[in-house]
Amino acid sequence: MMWPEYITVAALISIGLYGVMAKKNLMKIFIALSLMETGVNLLLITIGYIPGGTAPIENGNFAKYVDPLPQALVLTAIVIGLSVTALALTLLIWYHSKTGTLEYRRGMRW
Amino acid sequence: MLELIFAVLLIAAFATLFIKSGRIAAIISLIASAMPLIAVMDWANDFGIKAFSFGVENSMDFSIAGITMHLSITSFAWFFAVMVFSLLPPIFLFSYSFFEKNNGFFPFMLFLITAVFGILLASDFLTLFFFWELMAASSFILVYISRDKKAIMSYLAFSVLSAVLILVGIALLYSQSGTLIFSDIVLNADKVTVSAIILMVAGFAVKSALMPLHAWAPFVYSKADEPFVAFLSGGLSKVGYYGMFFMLFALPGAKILHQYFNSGVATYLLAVIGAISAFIGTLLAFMEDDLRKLLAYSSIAQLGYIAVGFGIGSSLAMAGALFQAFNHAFFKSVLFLAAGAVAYRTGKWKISELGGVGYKMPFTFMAALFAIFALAAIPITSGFAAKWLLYEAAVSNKYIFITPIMLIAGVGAFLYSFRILYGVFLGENRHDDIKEAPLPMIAGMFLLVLPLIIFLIFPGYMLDMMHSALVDAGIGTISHTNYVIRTGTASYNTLAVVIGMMVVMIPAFLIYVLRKQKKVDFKDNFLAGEPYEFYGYISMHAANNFYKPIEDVIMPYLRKGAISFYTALYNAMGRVSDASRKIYTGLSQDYTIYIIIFFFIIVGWLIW
Amino acid sequence: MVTPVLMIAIPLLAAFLMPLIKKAHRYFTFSILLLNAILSVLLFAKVYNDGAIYETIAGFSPPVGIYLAVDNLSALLALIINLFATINFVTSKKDFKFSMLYLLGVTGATGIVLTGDIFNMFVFFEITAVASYALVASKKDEKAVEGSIKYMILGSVGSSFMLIGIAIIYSQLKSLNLYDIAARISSMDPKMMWLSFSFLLTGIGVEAELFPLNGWVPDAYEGASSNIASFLSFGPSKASIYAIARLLIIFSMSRTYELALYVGIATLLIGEVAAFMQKNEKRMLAYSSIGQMGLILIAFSLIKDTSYAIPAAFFIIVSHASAKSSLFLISGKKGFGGITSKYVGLAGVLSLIGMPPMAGFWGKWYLLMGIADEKMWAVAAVIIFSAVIEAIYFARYLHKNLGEGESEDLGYSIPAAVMVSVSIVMGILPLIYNMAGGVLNA
Amino acid sequence: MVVEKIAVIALYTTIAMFVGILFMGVGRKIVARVHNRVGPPVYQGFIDIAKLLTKKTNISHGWIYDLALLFSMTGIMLTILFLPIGGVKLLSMEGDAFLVLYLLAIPALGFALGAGASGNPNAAIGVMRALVMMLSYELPFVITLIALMIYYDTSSIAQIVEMQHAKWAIMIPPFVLAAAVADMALQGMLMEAPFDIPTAPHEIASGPMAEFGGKHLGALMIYKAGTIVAYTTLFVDLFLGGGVVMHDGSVLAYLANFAVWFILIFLVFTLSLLINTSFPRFRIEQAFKFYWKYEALLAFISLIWVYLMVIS
Repeated sequence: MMWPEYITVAALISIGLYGVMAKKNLMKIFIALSLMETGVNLLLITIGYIPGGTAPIENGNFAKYVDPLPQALVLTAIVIGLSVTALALTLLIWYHSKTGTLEYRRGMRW
Repeated sequence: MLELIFAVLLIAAFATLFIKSGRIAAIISLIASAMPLIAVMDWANDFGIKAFSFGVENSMDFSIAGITMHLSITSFAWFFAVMVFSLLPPIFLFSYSFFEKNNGFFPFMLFLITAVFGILLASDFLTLFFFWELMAASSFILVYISRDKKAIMSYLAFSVLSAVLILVGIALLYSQSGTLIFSDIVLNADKVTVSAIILMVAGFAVKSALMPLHAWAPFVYSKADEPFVAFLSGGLSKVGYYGMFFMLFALPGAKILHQYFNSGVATYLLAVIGAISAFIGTLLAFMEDDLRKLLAYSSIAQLGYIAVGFGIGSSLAMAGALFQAFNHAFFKSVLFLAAGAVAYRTGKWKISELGGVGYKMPFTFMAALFAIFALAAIPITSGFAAKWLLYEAAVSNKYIFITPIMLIAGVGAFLYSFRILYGVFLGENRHDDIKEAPLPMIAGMFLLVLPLIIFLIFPGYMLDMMHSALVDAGIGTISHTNYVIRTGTASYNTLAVVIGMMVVMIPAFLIYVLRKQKKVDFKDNFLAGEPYEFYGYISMHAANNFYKPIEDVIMPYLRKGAISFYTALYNAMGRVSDASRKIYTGLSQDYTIYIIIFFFIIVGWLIW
Repeated sequence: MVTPVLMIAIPLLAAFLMPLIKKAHRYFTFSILLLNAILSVLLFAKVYNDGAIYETIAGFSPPVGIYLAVDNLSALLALIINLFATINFVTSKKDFKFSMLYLLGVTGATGIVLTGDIFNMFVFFEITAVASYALVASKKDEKAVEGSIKYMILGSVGSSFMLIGIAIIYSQLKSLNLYDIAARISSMDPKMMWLSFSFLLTGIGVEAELFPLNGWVPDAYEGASSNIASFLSFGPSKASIYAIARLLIIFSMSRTYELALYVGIATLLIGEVAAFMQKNEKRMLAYSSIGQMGLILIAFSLIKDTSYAIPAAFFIIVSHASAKSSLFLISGKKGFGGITSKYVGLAGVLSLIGMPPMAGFWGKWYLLMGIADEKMWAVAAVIIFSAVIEAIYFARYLHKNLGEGESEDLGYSIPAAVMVSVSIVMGILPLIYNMAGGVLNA
Repeated sequence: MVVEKIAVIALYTTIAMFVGILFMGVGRKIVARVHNRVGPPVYQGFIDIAKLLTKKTNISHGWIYDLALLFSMTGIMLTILFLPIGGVKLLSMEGDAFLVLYLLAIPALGFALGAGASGNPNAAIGVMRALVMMLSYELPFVITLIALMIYYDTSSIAQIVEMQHAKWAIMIPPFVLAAAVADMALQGMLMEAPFDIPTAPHEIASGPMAEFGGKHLGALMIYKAGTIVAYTTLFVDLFLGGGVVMHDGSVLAYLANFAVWFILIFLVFTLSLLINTSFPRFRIEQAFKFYWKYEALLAFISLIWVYLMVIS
């Protein structure tokens, strides 16, 4: 087992979640979300990783492939994360221009 | 033919949806509403009553969404159908003048009729429930037209309550017997079946405005359009009682309850509830100032008697209950229509603001007067025969609690009857400028009075009509001729009463009424000839706070009633709602915490 | 020649072509959506006649290839989503970006329903979610942006959870195909299986508005413009609840069904109770949506045990999609203001509280029959309670909107009427059909 | 047979009316004596009625107003027909106690109509009081009635009378209580003090009768006479065996029964008058409370007592 990787994954996700839960500033929350996504992506890669494996390029050495699918998935996930981050920043700009703050004004609740 | 009737009703309903004029819509509705009545009359041949025949078949199957709906007429449904569908043409006749514009009354009334027709014909639970819900929906829209908040809220809430109670009851029965078709259901006296019966009876009782579940009635009756209320009180409440009758005697739930509890405690409880309904409804009725609310409480009271009959369940009681249902259908419709006619001319509902209408609207007054006599069960009306049967049944079963309460409620009926008579139709003449109601209204009301007169002299006809229903339900009938009803212990001869009355009345009538005399202005009676302006404006109308002395005594005991209970419940629920909404703090941070907590809870729950 | 691929591919392509067709973008989008709706009708007809369709894309065979799986229920859901999307789009008055996002959102929702691959499902989730964030914010006022931000934060957390769940499954089974996973699920390490189920349920549950993952719901619905609130209630939420149903079928264990039942009950109760006193109309409708989602989840949780569960869930979904979407469309101003809105409001409310001739009636009927099959009387009691609560606040809603107020916007109320009539048609079509036959026979 | 029956009925109603009118005079005399006055002669009632009936009325308040008279006369006559008088069953096999209860209510509704049509507020107040009084005294009375019905297992008054041949009801312990309650109810029914609230001459100008004069008032006096006979007979029939002492159906038995009946109703009426003279008037709510609290409680005790006796 690859404890260091999994520990890193857990740490990243925990830090991310902590940020989402505890930070008031929306910018910080989105940074935390990005951290969390990174953690999840790392998890996906770790799953497909075989110690000592090579890149999945056809060269006859089938046994030592790193599983290619997770890497493809991670690529997709990174793209999605990127688009979410971009949208998030747009929204933050809008929010800031409407309210002048990056924290909730607690007008919408209950 | 049966499809044709449904089709005509639905087509008429859709057609009237797009007709602006109330007159044309009324004519269409009148014709359409005659269709089920014709079918019902036609079926009379099946139940031992000679009538004309069109050959309307009495059963039919529809297939819907992979489920078949079975329709067929039974003797007890037929009896209820007679009373419900006879009301409709006169009501539409009345509506011809009542509605200038079609405000949605006609189409939804026709949907309602379709639904009621379906309920009475249903021979499986899906059909019953489908049409029951259709009835609830269309009647809700008719209430919605009234635009009154309390009426809308209470009616929808109680309709849904009744629907879900019935649905859960059906589900319980289905889980026990595995079928929805009435004739295939075999009941056992077990816990599930018993609770199903109780739930369904409660569900049906909502529509019949039985006491703890009546809270919608005063609001709805007092705010919706009068012709609809006439049908709601006259017809729909009977549909609720049809459901109860069906559950208790056709299925037969009463026997199951009896087996399960080893005594008649459950049905006795129903009778007690009915008697309390009658009693408290009466007390509340005569203290009410709004004419329609008064009639609403009076409906609750009068409908309570039917529940007493069902609760007692002997042949006497059932005959009385069905008779009472029939009478109530007609006299209460007349009264609500008369109230509508009065409001149509005067625009007022408060008894303390009305007065002297009867001088200007004598025919309306005549119809209302006869209905009131039937309501108060004066022995010259058919109303008495029904109550007499119920009293006899109660006393012969030695019900020492129910009987006096019922009797005193019967006395109380005189009190609110007088209030209607004096406060609305007689007393100070405040309406010099009004005319008699239009002819269609009067015709509608008199058509509804007609059965009351027929069954006044010949209560035996009524007992003939319900004969096959009672026999089919395994209750048995009572011995009677056309005008004599006999019980084991007493008899009641309507002919003797009527002839005796005529013998006394006619000479007195000749002596006192047929004279040529000067009519006195009623104002001279209490002003002693002084000019009216002499006192400034003093209302000589004593109808305001009429029963004040007794109200002061009774009211403290009635203040904490069902309605205040429901209001308290509503407020408490509101507080719970406000508290529970506090979960949504509006902070995504908190929501994330919820997500984490949820995740750990389900992980914990699943793994350990 | 109807393949489910077209239903995903066409709107996706159209969305990317949108910048090229700036001028006529509304007609273009509408025709694409209409085409999609027609395709979904044909697809449904095909599935109904020939049975489920399984189709692989890009030539790989399962378990590796991308895979579409369409059965009756998913075809129906695709039909509903596309049909309502078409009707709803009529109300759009925004620029081409909006149309593009809208098409993406529809694509995503359709994809979730049709896909047979768990990672594809995730991707479609993200497509529809990102489109929805943007659509919610498209009103551009403070509330819209704030609602969108909350939606986005929770949605991102949810999607991360979902991805973790997928990663765990993949690490164990080396497969992403739903049917493959379902076949081999029992070979998983039970702890890992439960863990992955929890991650997936939490992740999808955020989109499916389950309690307590639904914090964004009231804010997003309140902030969004009427037609977007309407879109949210028939599009992403319905697709997600269907995804949860698939999840339940995959992890076909009695504990998961039990869990779903409890979550469903909690969602139902919280949603209805919270809506009870809510004065803000859109928020009230949002809370009510939460309650309805709970009801659908309860129906789905019975899938394993009773054949009534699928029709119950289907009818509730139809009823809720059509009624709630139309109610959202006519919401947002004082009073109904006109006869069309008034009847839409009435029909919508009657459908939601389950009265015939609406689809909601059949939903309620089948659900209770299913519960009767299972003899779960406590659930029946909860449903009685919530139905009465629902009736009360909807009655208040109806009354509140009776006032004269502004006159109605037919551009909104007519699409709403069309939407709600879907519920009526679903409720009474067989009935009319049979009666017409009966008349002819006589 | 039918002719005979009609003749008997006509005879008995006429006799009942005469008895009633006579009692009115007697009553005034007794009250006067209690007040230590001389009082009018016992035939004063006949004189009054004759005078009133010969008067001519020139004005009318409309036909609804006249209904009051029709109803009150009808109600009271029918009641008498349906009550056994001295064991003679006129029509009482054709109806029962419930019918009698409702027939007794007809006059009240008639008065309601008449008072309403007259438009006189005093009349309306009087009718209100009469109706409230009815509601009040009916509760205890009905409960005692039900006790009797349950005990004798019939609701027919004629049968109740027959079953008292061996033993009058009042000799059975629970019915002593019941009879006491019913007697107080009777006080209300006869509108004697302390329950003369509806007419209350000094307060509301005779209440319902305020606008009546001439022939109408004469007819009302006959009605009043009828009520005295009807209510006292009802009491006698229910508790005192209807005054039946001989059962052999001979002419002598008829006469004897009639005599006993006459004496008994006279005694009951006198008792009521004595109570009348010794008490001031209740207010309406006091009367209501009196009947519904104490009377009803006592009546209910007797009912339960009877019920326990019957079921054991």
